[in-house]
Amino acid sequence: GCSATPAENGTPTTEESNPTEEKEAPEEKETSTEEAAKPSASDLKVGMVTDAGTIDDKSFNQGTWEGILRAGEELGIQTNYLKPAGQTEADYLKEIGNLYDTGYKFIVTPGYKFETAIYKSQTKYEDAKFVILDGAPHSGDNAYDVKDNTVAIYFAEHQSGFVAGVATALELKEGALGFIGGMEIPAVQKFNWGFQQGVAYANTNLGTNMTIEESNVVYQGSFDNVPAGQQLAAQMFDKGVKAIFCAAGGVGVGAIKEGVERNKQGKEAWIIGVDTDQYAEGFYDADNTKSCILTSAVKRIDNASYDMIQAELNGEFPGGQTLTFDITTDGVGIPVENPNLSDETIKTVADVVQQMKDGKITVADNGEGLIK
Amino acid sequence: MHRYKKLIVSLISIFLGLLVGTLFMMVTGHNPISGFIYLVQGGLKSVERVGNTIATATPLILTGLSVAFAFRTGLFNIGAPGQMLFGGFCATAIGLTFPTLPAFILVPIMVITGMLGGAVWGIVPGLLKAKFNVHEVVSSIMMNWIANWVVYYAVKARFTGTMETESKLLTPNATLHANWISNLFQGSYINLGIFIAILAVIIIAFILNKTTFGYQLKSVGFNRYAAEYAGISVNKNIILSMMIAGGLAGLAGVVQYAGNANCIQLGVIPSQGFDGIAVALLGANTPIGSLLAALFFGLLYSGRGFMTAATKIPPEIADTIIATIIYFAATSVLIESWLDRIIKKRHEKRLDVKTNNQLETQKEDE
Amino acid sequence: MDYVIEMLGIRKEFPGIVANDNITLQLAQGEIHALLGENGAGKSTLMSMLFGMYQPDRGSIKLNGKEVKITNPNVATALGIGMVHQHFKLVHNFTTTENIILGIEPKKCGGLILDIEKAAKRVAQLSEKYGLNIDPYAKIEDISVGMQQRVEIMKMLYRNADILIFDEPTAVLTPQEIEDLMEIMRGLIKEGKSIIIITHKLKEIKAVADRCTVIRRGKYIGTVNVKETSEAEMAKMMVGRNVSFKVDKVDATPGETILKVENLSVLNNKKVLGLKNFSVEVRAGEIVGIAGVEGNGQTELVEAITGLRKSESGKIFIRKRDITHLPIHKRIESGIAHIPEDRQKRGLVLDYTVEENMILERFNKAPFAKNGLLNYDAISKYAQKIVDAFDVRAGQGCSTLARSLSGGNQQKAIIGREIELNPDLLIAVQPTRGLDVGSIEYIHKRLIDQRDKGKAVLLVSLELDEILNVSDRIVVINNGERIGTVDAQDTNENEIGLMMAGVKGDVKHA
Amino acid sequence: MWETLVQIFPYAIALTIPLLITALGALYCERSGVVNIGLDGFMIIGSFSCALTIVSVEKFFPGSNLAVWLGLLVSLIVGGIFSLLHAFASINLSANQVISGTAINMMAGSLTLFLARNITGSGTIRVQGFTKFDMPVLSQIPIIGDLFFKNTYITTWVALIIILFTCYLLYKTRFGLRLRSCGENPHASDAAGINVYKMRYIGVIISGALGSLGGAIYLVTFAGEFNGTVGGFGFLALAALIFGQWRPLAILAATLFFGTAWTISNVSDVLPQLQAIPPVCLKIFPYVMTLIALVVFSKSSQAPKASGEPFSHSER
Ligand SMILES: Nc1ncnc2c1ncn2[C@@H]1O[C@H](COP(=O)(O)OP(=O)(O)OP(=O)(O)O)[C@@H](O)[C@H]1O
Ligand SMILES: Nc1ncnc2c1ncn2[C@@H]1O[C@H](COP(=O)(O)OP(=O)(O)OP(=O)(O)O)[C@@H](O)[C@H]1O
Ligand SMILES: [Mg+2]
Ligand SMILES: [Mg+2]
Repeated sequence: GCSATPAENGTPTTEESNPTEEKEAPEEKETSTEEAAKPSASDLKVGMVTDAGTIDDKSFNQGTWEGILRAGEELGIQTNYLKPAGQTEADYLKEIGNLYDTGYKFIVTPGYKFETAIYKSQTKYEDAKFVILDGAPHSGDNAYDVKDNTVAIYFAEHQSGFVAGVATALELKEGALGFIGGMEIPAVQKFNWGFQQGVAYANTNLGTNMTIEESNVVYQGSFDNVPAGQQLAAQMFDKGVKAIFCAAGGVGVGAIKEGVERNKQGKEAWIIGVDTDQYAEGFYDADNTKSCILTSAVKRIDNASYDMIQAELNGEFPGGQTLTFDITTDGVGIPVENPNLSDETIKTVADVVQQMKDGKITVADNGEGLIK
Repeated sequence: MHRYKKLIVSLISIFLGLLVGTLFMMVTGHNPISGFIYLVQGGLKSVERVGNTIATATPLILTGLSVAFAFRTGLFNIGAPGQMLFGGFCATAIGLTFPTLPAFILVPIMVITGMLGGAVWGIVPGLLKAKFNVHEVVSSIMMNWIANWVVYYAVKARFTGTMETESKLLTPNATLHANWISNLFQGSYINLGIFIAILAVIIIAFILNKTTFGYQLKSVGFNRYAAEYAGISVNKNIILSMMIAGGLAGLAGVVQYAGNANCIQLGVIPSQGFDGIAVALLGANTPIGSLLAALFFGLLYSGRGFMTAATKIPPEIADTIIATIIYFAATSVLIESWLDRIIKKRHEKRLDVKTNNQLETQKEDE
Repeated sequence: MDYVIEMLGIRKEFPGIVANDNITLQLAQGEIHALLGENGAGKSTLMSMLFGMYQPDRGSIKLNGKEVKITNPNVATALGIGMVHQHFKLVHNFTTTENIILGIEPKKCGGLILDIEKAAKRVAQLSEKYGLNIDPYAKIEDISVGMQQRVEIMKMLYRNADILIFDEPTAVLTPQEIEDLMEIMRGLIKEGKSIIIITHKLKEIKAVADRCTVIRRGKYIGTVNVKETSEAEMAKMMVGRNVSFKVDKVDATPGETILKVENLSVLNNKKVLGLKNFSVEVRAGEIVGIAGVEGNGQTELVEAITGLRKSESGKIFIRKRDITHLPIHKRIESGIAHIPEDRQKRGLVLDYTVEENMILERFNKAPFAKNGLLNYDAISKYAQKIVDAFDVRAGQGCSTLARSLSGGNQQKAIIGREIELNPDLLIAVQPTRGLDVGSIEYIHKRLIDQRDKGKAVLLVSLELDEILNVSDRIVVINNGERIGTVDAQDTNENEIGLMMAGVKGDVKHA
Repeated sequence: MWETLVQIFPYAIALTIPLLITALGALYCERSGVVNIGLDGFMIIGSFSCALTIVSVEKFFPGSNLAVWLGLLVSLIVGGIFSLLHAFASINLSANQVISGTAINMMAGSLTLFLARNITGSGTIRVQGFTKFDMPVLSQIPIIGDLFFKNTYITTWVALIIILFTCYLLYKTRFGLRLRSCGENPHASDAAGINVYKMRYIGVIISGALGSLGGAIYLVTFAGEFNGTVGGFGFLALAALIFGQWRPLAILAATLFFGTAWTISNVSDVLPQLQAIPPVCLKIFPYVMTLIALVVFSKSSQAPKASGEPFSHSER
């Protein structure tokens, strides 16, 4: 259920605030050797190891996988994924090893949980390429060290949340909003913080009047407790909340379900989706035309994995770098199509996005002065 | 004779389980032969993989031992996951609180606290069973969830590190890692935990077969009324048994979280706890049996990823095989009776001779 | 004469034993036919086949001359055959009516709802007609054993059975209740029914039966007319040799008091007083028998003394030492040994070998244990000694699983173990239940040896003969109360029977 | 607080229903003398078969709930069939019923995922389930209406029918009498010419079917997607059975209690009234209460006497 629009432009910028200043010299050496050993599409085998969730979590893992699949179709490479038994470094290393030993030498791993595993792997399997999303390799001491066969990719979730927040505020003008997060992990938190800043921005600059109560911002504590998601959403709606921003995997599923049911009953209940465009998850009429998903705070994980594979095939694998997919490269934001947003909302949002790209609006990626 | 019979039963169960696995592979259009070949290769192909297989098996040995031990006292310890989690948490907590202590002091303390933590979690169902005759299955299931949330909030409150879903990472001196052994296995993550497991197997086997304590426990397990009649305190033994079972599961937690891993994940109930049931069953509830069964499952678990990578057979096939094996182990009655018939045939003759003699002596009476 | 039932050449095997081997039994219309045999002879098995619970391996069953296949109890019921089982088949928390109609429930509202009322009415009528006085709405767990048996009888009558089978109906009754039962039987005969009664009590056969078929160790011995046959003759047929009914023993020479029970009160499983301030003394060198009908407080008494059950009030002394609140193992150390009522539930760990069972109470004492470790050599030596001394027959000797021992051998093993404890007080509960005469004589001898060694013995048994033959003094218990004490020499069945029924006997020679 | 309760209660009931139906199934099973701790497995099977049915047939019934109803029906049947595994093990082979149940749990979890991946290519199956509605007239009744008749799922009323029917079946019919006798004293039933094996098979099959239905309802009411688990509801149902002392109405009370406790602990984060209580207490509340309940009721346990005991025709 993800309306994948092809990436506008694949090459993202290198973030300035990069913890590791990348070394130019090896960069060249790397790329030159790359040219030499430029793999042809057919013999590149791209493998993925899933994070906690399943491959079809309608969110993080799925996004990554869809990017790889798209690459598989459009660029004609072999793809495969493995689901580790547990979530320990050992489990991850084991599956990475399994991929490597079966010839998958381009390995994509979504989630900061892979940081230490990739740290070990990038030295252990020097002839393999690694892409880690939402994190960067380190040995457990947070001293990041991205080797030349590895790319670390971050997303500016806060910007994504910000845009979604602005859009929501503009569309609903006034009323209460809520946030349901899964576990209190950086990505989820940044969505939350960005969303709040976006709403605040709209209130001060765009004349909306949305409120977010402390008790309506919760981290449920898991990504899989579906009933809890529904019940939390129900409580918020009953307390007069108009729209809930869900960055919570399976918990969000429950919330969306509640949104759908309320709309079927003719009540107003909006959900703001996350990661991918979740519009299709929220259909509540027979012929799938109306959805309770107001919009989604998207982060184009699929583009990330796709672009890296493409780069590899072009011999431009940006090894050793730490990239950030942000608003400037449309790595984050809201979906291109938003049937539930009025045209002027879309117009205003587009304008805000432009200002963000121009650096006129900056969004903080920390929770200072914000709720939770 | 009995041992021997049990062994055959287990082997037949395994065979049937693999058979069912084969069927599923074929039905879903995969080639079972290559499937199994890759499965085994994945577990044993290289020295490193052998090491990983052993490491995977290590916590299973201990949870299996835990379940088996309780079983010998007539208790079904389905609470191993909770005990493992809580024990592992206690050990990790120590490790994170005193990171500066030298390993040779810190690690033993962690091992002991882990064991105690598990024991504490195991005692509760034991007490409820002994004092109120609450079925240990239900109570230990509740204890599993309680453990999950208690650990969740305890870690969040005191031990969160950079990753919000995990505790702080243990420093190397606070883990069972040892370079010499992982180098021995070409960088496998195998660790000293395996020695703890083997030691536990030996000790438990010794307790069960050679000591008066084991005699008591088994008496209670086989026939609590006879035990009571003979002056053996049933309640005391039930509690002790659950405590030890919990302790073993706690050790599993130590080798898992401070050996195979170096931190605790939030909101994850360790699957090794449940697999312990399977291990114990397949191991006929004997320590040695648990050891072997654990190694077998370890092979399946560490091999399946390789299989999936090479053949795209969904990894769930491994769990399906295991579950099927358990079912057949549970219904071993069928296999046993079949074996009995064979054994009987062999004994028939001798029996006949005996009975004839008895009849003669009676005739003389008359 | 014409037979309603003919069982011809019946054979039935069970794993490890031939329970019935070519047995013939012919039941004439309107007669009471006794089936006589020792425990384990195969009586119940034979009747179970007539009632369709087992299928014969060989042989045929004829009803009124034509052959029938009785594949299950329903068929038997349809054929008018009913059976009161040795162990009652009643659901404890159902009412009498529910138990009676189970399997043939009447329905109302087009078969949608049970018609209990209708059934209850019918039960009331029948119980009126045959004088069973059954309360249709009483719960089984609340009524007496005698009443439960009458419910079992009512089951048959309710199903209009004409051929009634009673499997050891008297084992659980007082002599008076037995009298009533026989009255009921005679009444039934008048109503045109025919009866088979299983028993190994010759007196009863003499009292009611017309003819008697004897089987021994699963083999058919013969059928005799009761009038023309003496008890001794029947006994010889049953056992295969002359049996001495009296156990020969010298007079007791009681010494100091070993066991002293003072005003003991104990709750039974229903949490009401099963034993009411009961007192008894057992002195060194005497055997005291506790006579009473099953479920009148014997179990509570024994379990209170051995510590399996806690006592509400009163005191228990062993040699003046108060053991009322000691844990079980302390009591064992203080010199109590106990041959339990249920050998398989309490007496043995069936999954242990014989030798492991032989040290059940002493596993942690030297020489069997040294600082926590078991010493298997010592254990097998000890076990071997017992097995030889008490001639326990087991397949692979001491390393046989207790489970695969025959009932009798299991019992012998237990008795050996307990006597080897060399206790000051030996409590023997139903020591010979389910044993052949040989074993019975042997065990009685052992009890008396124990007495003659100057030890105290407390014998609890439902078999009056056993009580009368073995004990020196007899304490009669009824409904948890001590009715009286009599001297074994100068009393008789009737006196004790009356007392067992609760009639206070004179305590002159106590 | 009151309006919070009014708001929570319908969701508590929604949570209760799958528990209730599953526990009722287990009731039949244990009353017939077979212990069934495979409930969780049966629920998973149900949620899987229901989900699969819905996604494969919903295109034929656009804009109606028929697909969902069909899913429930299928889950009922599949669960019944799957339960034969447990029946065969525990009735014919007199295997250890607890272990057999455990095997069922393990098998259900892995097998359904395996099949889901092979059939749909995905380990999770999202479905459109039922929607809540307000009972036309009844919901207008002052207090009762708010609590019971607002925001109810149709399945709630199905469940109530099932429980009423269960009471009637167990205590008023020939079948009930026979079933209960098999759980109390199978030898008595045997002697009365009742086929104990058959009755126990029926018991287990009903339990499998209802457990499976429970899982399906879990899916179509609040879960919304199959993902290989039912959040341990099967085990809660087992606890509820014991908590409810093997009596239908008591079980209703027990499950309702669990449902409410769970809901409260779920929504505690957004209830200002509960902010004072440390979250961990709220989260473990249902489980601790279960333990306490088990202790309280252990004294007066009404467990069927022969439950868990293999019955063999030949033994006396
Ligand atoms: N179901 C069974 N399985 C195995 N052996 C059995 C079974 N039923 C009876 N037996 C054996 O068959 C023999 C005959 O048993 P049965 O109950 O018929 O004897 P009985 O004459 O009724 O003895 P009692 O007087 O103690 O009732 C005994 O050795 C008994 O152990
Ligand atoms: N559960 C069992 N398992 C194996 N063998 C058994 C079992 N029960 C009985 N047997 C065998 O069947 C034979 C008959 O057993 P049973 O207890 O009926 O003996 P019995 O006829 O009652 O003799 P006794 O008079 O000694 O009790 C025994 O020799 C025993 O070896
Ligand atoms: Mg016998
Ligand atoms: Mg008999």
